[in-house]
Amino acid sequence: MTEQKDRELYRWLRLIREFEDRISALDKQGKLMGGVYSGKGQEAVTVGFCHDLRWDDWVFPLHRDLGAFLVKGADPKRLMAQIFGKRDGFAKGKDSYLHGGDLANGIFGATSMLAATLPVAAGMAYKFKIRKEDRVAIAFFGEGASSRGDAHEAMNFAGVHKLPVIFVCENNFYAYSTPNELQFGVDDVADRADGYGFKGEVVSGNDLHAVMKTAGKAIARARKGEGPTLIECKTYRYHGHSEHDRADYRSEEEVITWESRDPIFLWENYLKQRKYDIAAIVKETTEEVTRIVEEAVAFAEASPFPEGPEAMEDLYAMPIDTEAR
Amino acid sequence: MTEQKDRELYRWLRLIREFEDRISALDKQGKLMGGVYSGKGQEAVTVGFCHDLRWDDWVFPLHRDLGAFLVKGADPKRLMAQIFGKRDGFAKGKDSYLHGGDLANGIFGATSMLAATLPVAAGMAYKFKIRKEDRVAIAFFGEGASSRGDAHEAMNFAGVHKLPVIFVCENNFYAYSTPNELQFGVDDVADRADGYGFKGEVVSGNDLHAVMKTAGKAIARARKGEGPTLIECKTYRYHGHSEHDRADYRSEEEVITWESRDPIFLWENYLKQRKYDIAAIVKETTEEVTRIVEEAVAFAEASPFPEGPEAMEDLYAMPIDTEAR
Amino acid sequence: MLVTYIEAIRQAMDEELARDKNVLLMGEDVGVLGGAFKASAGLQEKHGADRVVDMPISESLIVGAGVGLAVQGMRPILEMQFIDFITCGFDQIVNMAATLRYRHGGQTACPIVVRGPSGGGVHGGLYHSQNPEAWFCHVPGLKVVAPATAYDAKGLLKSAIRDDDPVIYFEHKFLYRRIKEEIPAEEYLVPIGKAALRKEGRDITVITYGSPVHAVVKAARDMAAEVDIEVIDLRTLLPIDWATVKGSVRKTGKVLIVHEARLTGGVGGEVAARIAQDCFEELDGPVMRLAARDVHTPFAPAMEDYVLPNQEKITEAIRKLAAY
Amino acid sequence: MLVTYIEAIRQAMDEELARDKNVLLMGEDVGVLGGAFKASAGLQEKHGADRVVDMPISESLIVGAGVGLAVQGMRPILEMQFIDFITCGFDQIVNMAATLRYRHGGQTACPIVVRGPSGGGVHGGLYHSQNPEAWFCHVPGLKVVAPATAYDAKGLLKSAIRDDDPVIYFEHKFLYRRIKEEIPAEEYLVPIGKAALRKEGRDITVITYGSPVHAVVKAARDMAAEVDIEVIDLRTLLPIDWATVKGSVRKTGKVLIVHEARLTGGVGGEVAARIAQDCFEELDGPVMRLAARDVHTPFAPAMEDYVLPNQEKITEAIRKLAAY
Ligand SMILES: Cc1ncc(C[n+]2csc(CCOP(=O)(O)OP(=O)(O)O)c2C)c(N)n1
Ligand SMILES: Cc1ncc(C[n+]2csc(CCOP(=O)(O)OP(=O)(O)O)c2C)c(N)n1
Ligand SMILES: [Mg+2]
Ligand SMILES: [Mg+2]
Repeated sequence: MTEQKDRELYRWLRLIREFEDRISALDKQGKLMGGVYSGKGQEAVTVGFCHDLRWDDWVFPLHRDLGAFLVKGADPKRLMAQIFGKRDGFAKGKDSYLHGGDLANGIFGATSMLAATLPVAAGMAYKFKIRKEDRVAIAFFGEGASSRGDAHEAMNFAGVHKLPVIFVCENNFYAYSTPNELQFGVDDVADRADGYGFKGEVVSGNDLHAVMKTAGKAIARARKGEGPTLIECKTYRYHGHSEHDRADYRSEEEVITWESRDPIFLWENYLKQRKYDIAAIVKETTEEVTRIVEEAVAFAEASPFPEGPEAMEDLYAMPIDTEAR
Repeated sequence: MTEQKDRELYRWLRLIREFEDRISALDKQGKLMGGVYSGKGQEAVTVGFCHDLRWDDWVFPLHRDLGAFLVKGADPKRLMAQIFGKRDGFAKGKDSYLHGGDLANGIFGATSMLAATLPVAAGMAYKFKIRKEDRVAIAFFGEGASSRGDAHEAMNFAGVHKLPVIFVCENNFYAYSTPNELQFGVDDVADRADGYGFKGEVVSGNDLHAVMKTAGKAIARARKGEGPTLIECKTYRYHGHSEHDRADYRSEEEVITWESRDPIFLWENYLKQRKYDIAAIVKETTEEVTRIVEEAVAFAEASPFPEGPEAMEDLYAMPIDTEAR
Repeated sequence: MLVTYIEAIRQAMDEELARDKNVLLMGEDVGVLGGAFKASAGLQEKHGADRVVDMPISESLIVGAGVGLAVQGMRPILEMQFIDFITCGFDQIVNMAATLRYRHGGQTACPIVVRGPSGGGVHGGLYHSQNPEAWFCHVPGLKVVAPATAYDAKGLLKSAIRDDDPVIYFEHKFLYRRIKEEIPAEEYLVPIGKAALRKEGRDITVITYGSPVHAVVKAARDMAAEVDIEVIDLRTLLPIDWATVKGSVRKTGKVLIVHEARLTGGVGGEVAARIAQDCFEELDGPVMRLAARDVHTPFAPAMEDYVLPNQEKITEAIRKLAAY
Repeated sequence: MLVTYIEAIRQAMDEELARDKNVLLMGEDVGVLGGAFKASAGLQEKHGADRVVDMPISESLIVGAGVGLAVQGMRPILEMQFIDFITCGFDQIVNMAATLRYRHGGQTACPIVVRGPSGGGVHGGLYHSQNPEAWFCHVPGLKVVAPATAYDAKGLLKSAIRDDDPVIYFEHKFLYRRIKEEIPAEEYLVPIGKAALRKEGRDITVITYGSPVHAVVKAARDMAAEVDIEVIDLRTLLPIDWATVKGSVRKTGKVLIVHEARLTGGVGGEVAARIAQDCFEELDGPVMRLAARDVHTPFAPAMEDYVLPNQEKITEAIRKLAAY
């Protein structure tokens, strides 16, 4: 990789981290309503999968995939407005956090129902296939969401038609408080791929190099019509399930162990090994991401909340007035 | 196996076959209403799994598992009345065919929604486990039903708790008209077991010896608390999906090939090899099963249809009259 | 052109598949078999296996995939082999499809149609007789239609396919081959959101939809000497054509609502409530409802008949209201 | 004993788990965490991990497994982490549990309770604000309850657990910690199927349930000088206590129905329709309804407030009806 790309990747990791940290801080200050689900610690997964995508590829992020929004091209300002529930958010305040997608940038807004986006991603990939478009759909989901029927139905269908969809399981070892032992009877969710007729892989989700390598191969296969891949990224969320979860169900030691494998730390280490001017890079990047996030917050705070009657807009594309006739 | 057991098994195969044939004939004569889903050709699966069960084990048959009803102990007379929709059926005419179970004999009545019984079987097995009862639950389903989310959720849960439930997939190569290639991207549904943390096996569903051996091991494992098994029985339904389906979607050659592996034919061959008096066995068995089925039909025909107002019965266990107060 | 109700459905899909390359039909056994009821006979041969797709038994995936296609500008028709199985795709309909546009602040439309055979009277038992339309009428973002005639079956399905919003289309399997009608050879549409006046009358308004429309019209004719009945076939259940409904009620002052779905929580409750509130001054009698009894639809004939509305019960209900 | 609404729920489960070894609690994060809202705090420690079970994220399995347990004589309480996710277990509720006894000709009961946090007013957005009770009120074989007070929350949950039929229990998350009430220290039950008269009155009957009960009672008190309002809290939505409802309507002649769920297709339609039919002669004004607007529950405060009923809208609706 070129130095430019190495630095770009670093910038994305840092921007996401800055964004996540700021959201947590805003939440603590009582400036946000609704749930905040920090993906801090998991940045390498979304950067690794989204960075080399084309604008006309699609991502299907879940509640912890703020990074996918940013890397795939969502305007940080609008994303912040979305999180504030403001009119300039993707949902125009109709829903918050990551429930509003940015369709022009190929970012689909999830419902809350975990894994419900996987059938949608598979359906979209079916269109790519029959229209012979070499585009891919990337569906992110937690290891907890893998238990839902929708995950199965989607992967099964993708296997039948060898669709250009990549299922990215972010295994952060907990679904809210539920540890993997109570979620499934296997070590690796990726083992399931065999039962659908495509490749499953396990990768360290904190190691951006590893993620990018695996992602790159899977994306290339998908574009060539060689079908789906299920990639399980082992990673960790530093925060609780949401900001008000103290996460007593896990040990301090475990958290510390994972912090020692921090994806940004690892990448900085790599940059050092490459003998880049790390001090300069860090300084420059810090300034840049701070500025972007500052601007985003300022924009979001200035953005108006929607007025009451706006609640009735955007429900139907072709409204019918049945009272008037 | 003893001669007695060999003959008993033969008797079950033949009784089911006789039952199936008679139902098809009755349907042709216009004596039945509603759908008839012949399991003719698949008898060895249900006999193999149900024969050695205890009365307090449970089976969860689907639409083609009439054999499971008989072998598990359902009264042939009441089963026939059930199929006629008569008052003496298990559902008292409220539903027909295999939608009414015979709970006293551990036979659960399915809804139409394919695979919906699998979570129920898993839940029941959870009770067996926590109450330390060495009982098993056997859930039958077609390979088509394996695509449903419920199949996944049930197997996943069974894997977490190593439940005494056995998932029996009857892969008869078609789900209505849909061939396996359009149902899933693998050759063997049994491959899925790996992804749930338990054993998956493929067995010839027409070979009663093979089925019994595999079933016996799985049942023993389940009773000992060693967890679930997914067993895929490759088999074939001779008839169409239902009696009015001409099944043009498959070739005559294919049907003939499978008929040449008929489970009853194979078992008779075995009885011959054992040098039993096959002519006498066939004669005796034919007489017996014919008599049983005759009696069942006579009983069912004599059984009254329920009266209209009976429709309102059996809805609530603890009815509340909210008009009266 | 003399066609059955199901042939009208087939034609609608055939014509729309031919007209617009973005239209797809997806469902279990819709391809090679042409559908369990032959609603799509010949369509795969004609339009290709890519566009008339035999799906795995995965109702949730079928609807969800439809949404993914819709976001790409496709217009999938999603068949439930029996409408009863719509419960298996329920979440994708009410939470994914119905909210898609709203939660994206209007960035996208969601042009999907979910259709399949509903209704009883054919000894289908608990899982092949359901009329689950009321659930969907409680979900903003959806449109719900239920044609009673071959003409409407075709025209409404074509409109549904062209509609940019998710439409749940309830066809009634009892009518599939029992009615045959002359329909235009040339193309036509039936607008969503517009009720049909099946018969004019001055004494009583009977509001109905789906299969009972035929029995109600027959009753209206048979009882013409006794009472002058106006018959409204709602056709669209969400949104309901209140202008037509209220206009009629204001004229007659007496209303009976008839549907095959169960009484409690059925669409008739909403219709009755709306009339009772908005036409209170004009009512000359209680708004009456005739619907299935509050129980599952049983298999055995006498019980099924006891539970569902029929010609006799309709006549009786009309007499009761007329006598009020 | 002074308890919050959610503490009342916790106590009900705790007491029933202690009383009957066949009672279980199953749901996501109900064990170690004690539930997303702490409704089951401490219960796993006390009653064991076999009986207070942390389940995988599989709502369909959770309900289906509950049915399997019920057939074995167990009495599982099945928690949906938010009631909105009930759509993912919808088929198992309406087709498996609700028909279990019926399709077995009465051979078995189905003593399950499905419960979870419903309701809006907490900026929960589209998927954490739903009030989906109407869907279930259209399903024979189910019972549906929706307590508004801590007293009822406890007493109804205990009754639901002891009931042999499947009960869908809607708790309102807005009330969880916002209300605190004195409840008896000794054991008590609140019967399913019986409404509560929250205030007697002679001029107008307001029928409501769930969260709006509090605003309605407040309005009734505040407006006492203007109008004498009778307030009925339905508590059980299936079956509805028609005797109490009609008795009140016959007395006052004027009815307003208030619920937080959406208007169209909501429970209020059924209530209004029934009153309009059966109490036609006694009505002195149209049966009015106040409910959420027909749209999803949006996130941003002004929009949410615009959509949901509130104190002001209730007062206004009562004034309008009183003036009629
Ligand atoms: C169908 C459904 N059930 C329950 C929930 C509630 N819920 C939200 S996040 C969550 C845990 C998700 O765990 P996982 O999939 O591992 O993702 P993570 O939060 O760990 O990233 C749960 C149970 C939900 N959103 N959807
Ligand atoms: C959820 C659901 N979807 C669709 C159907 C309609 N249906 C009934 S049987 C059948 C085919 C079943 O195939 P398979 O599971 O392989 O069993 P087989 O009939 O081959 O024994 C279908 C699609 C159904 N019963 N349930
Ligand atoms: Mg997780
Ligand atoms: Mg099959």
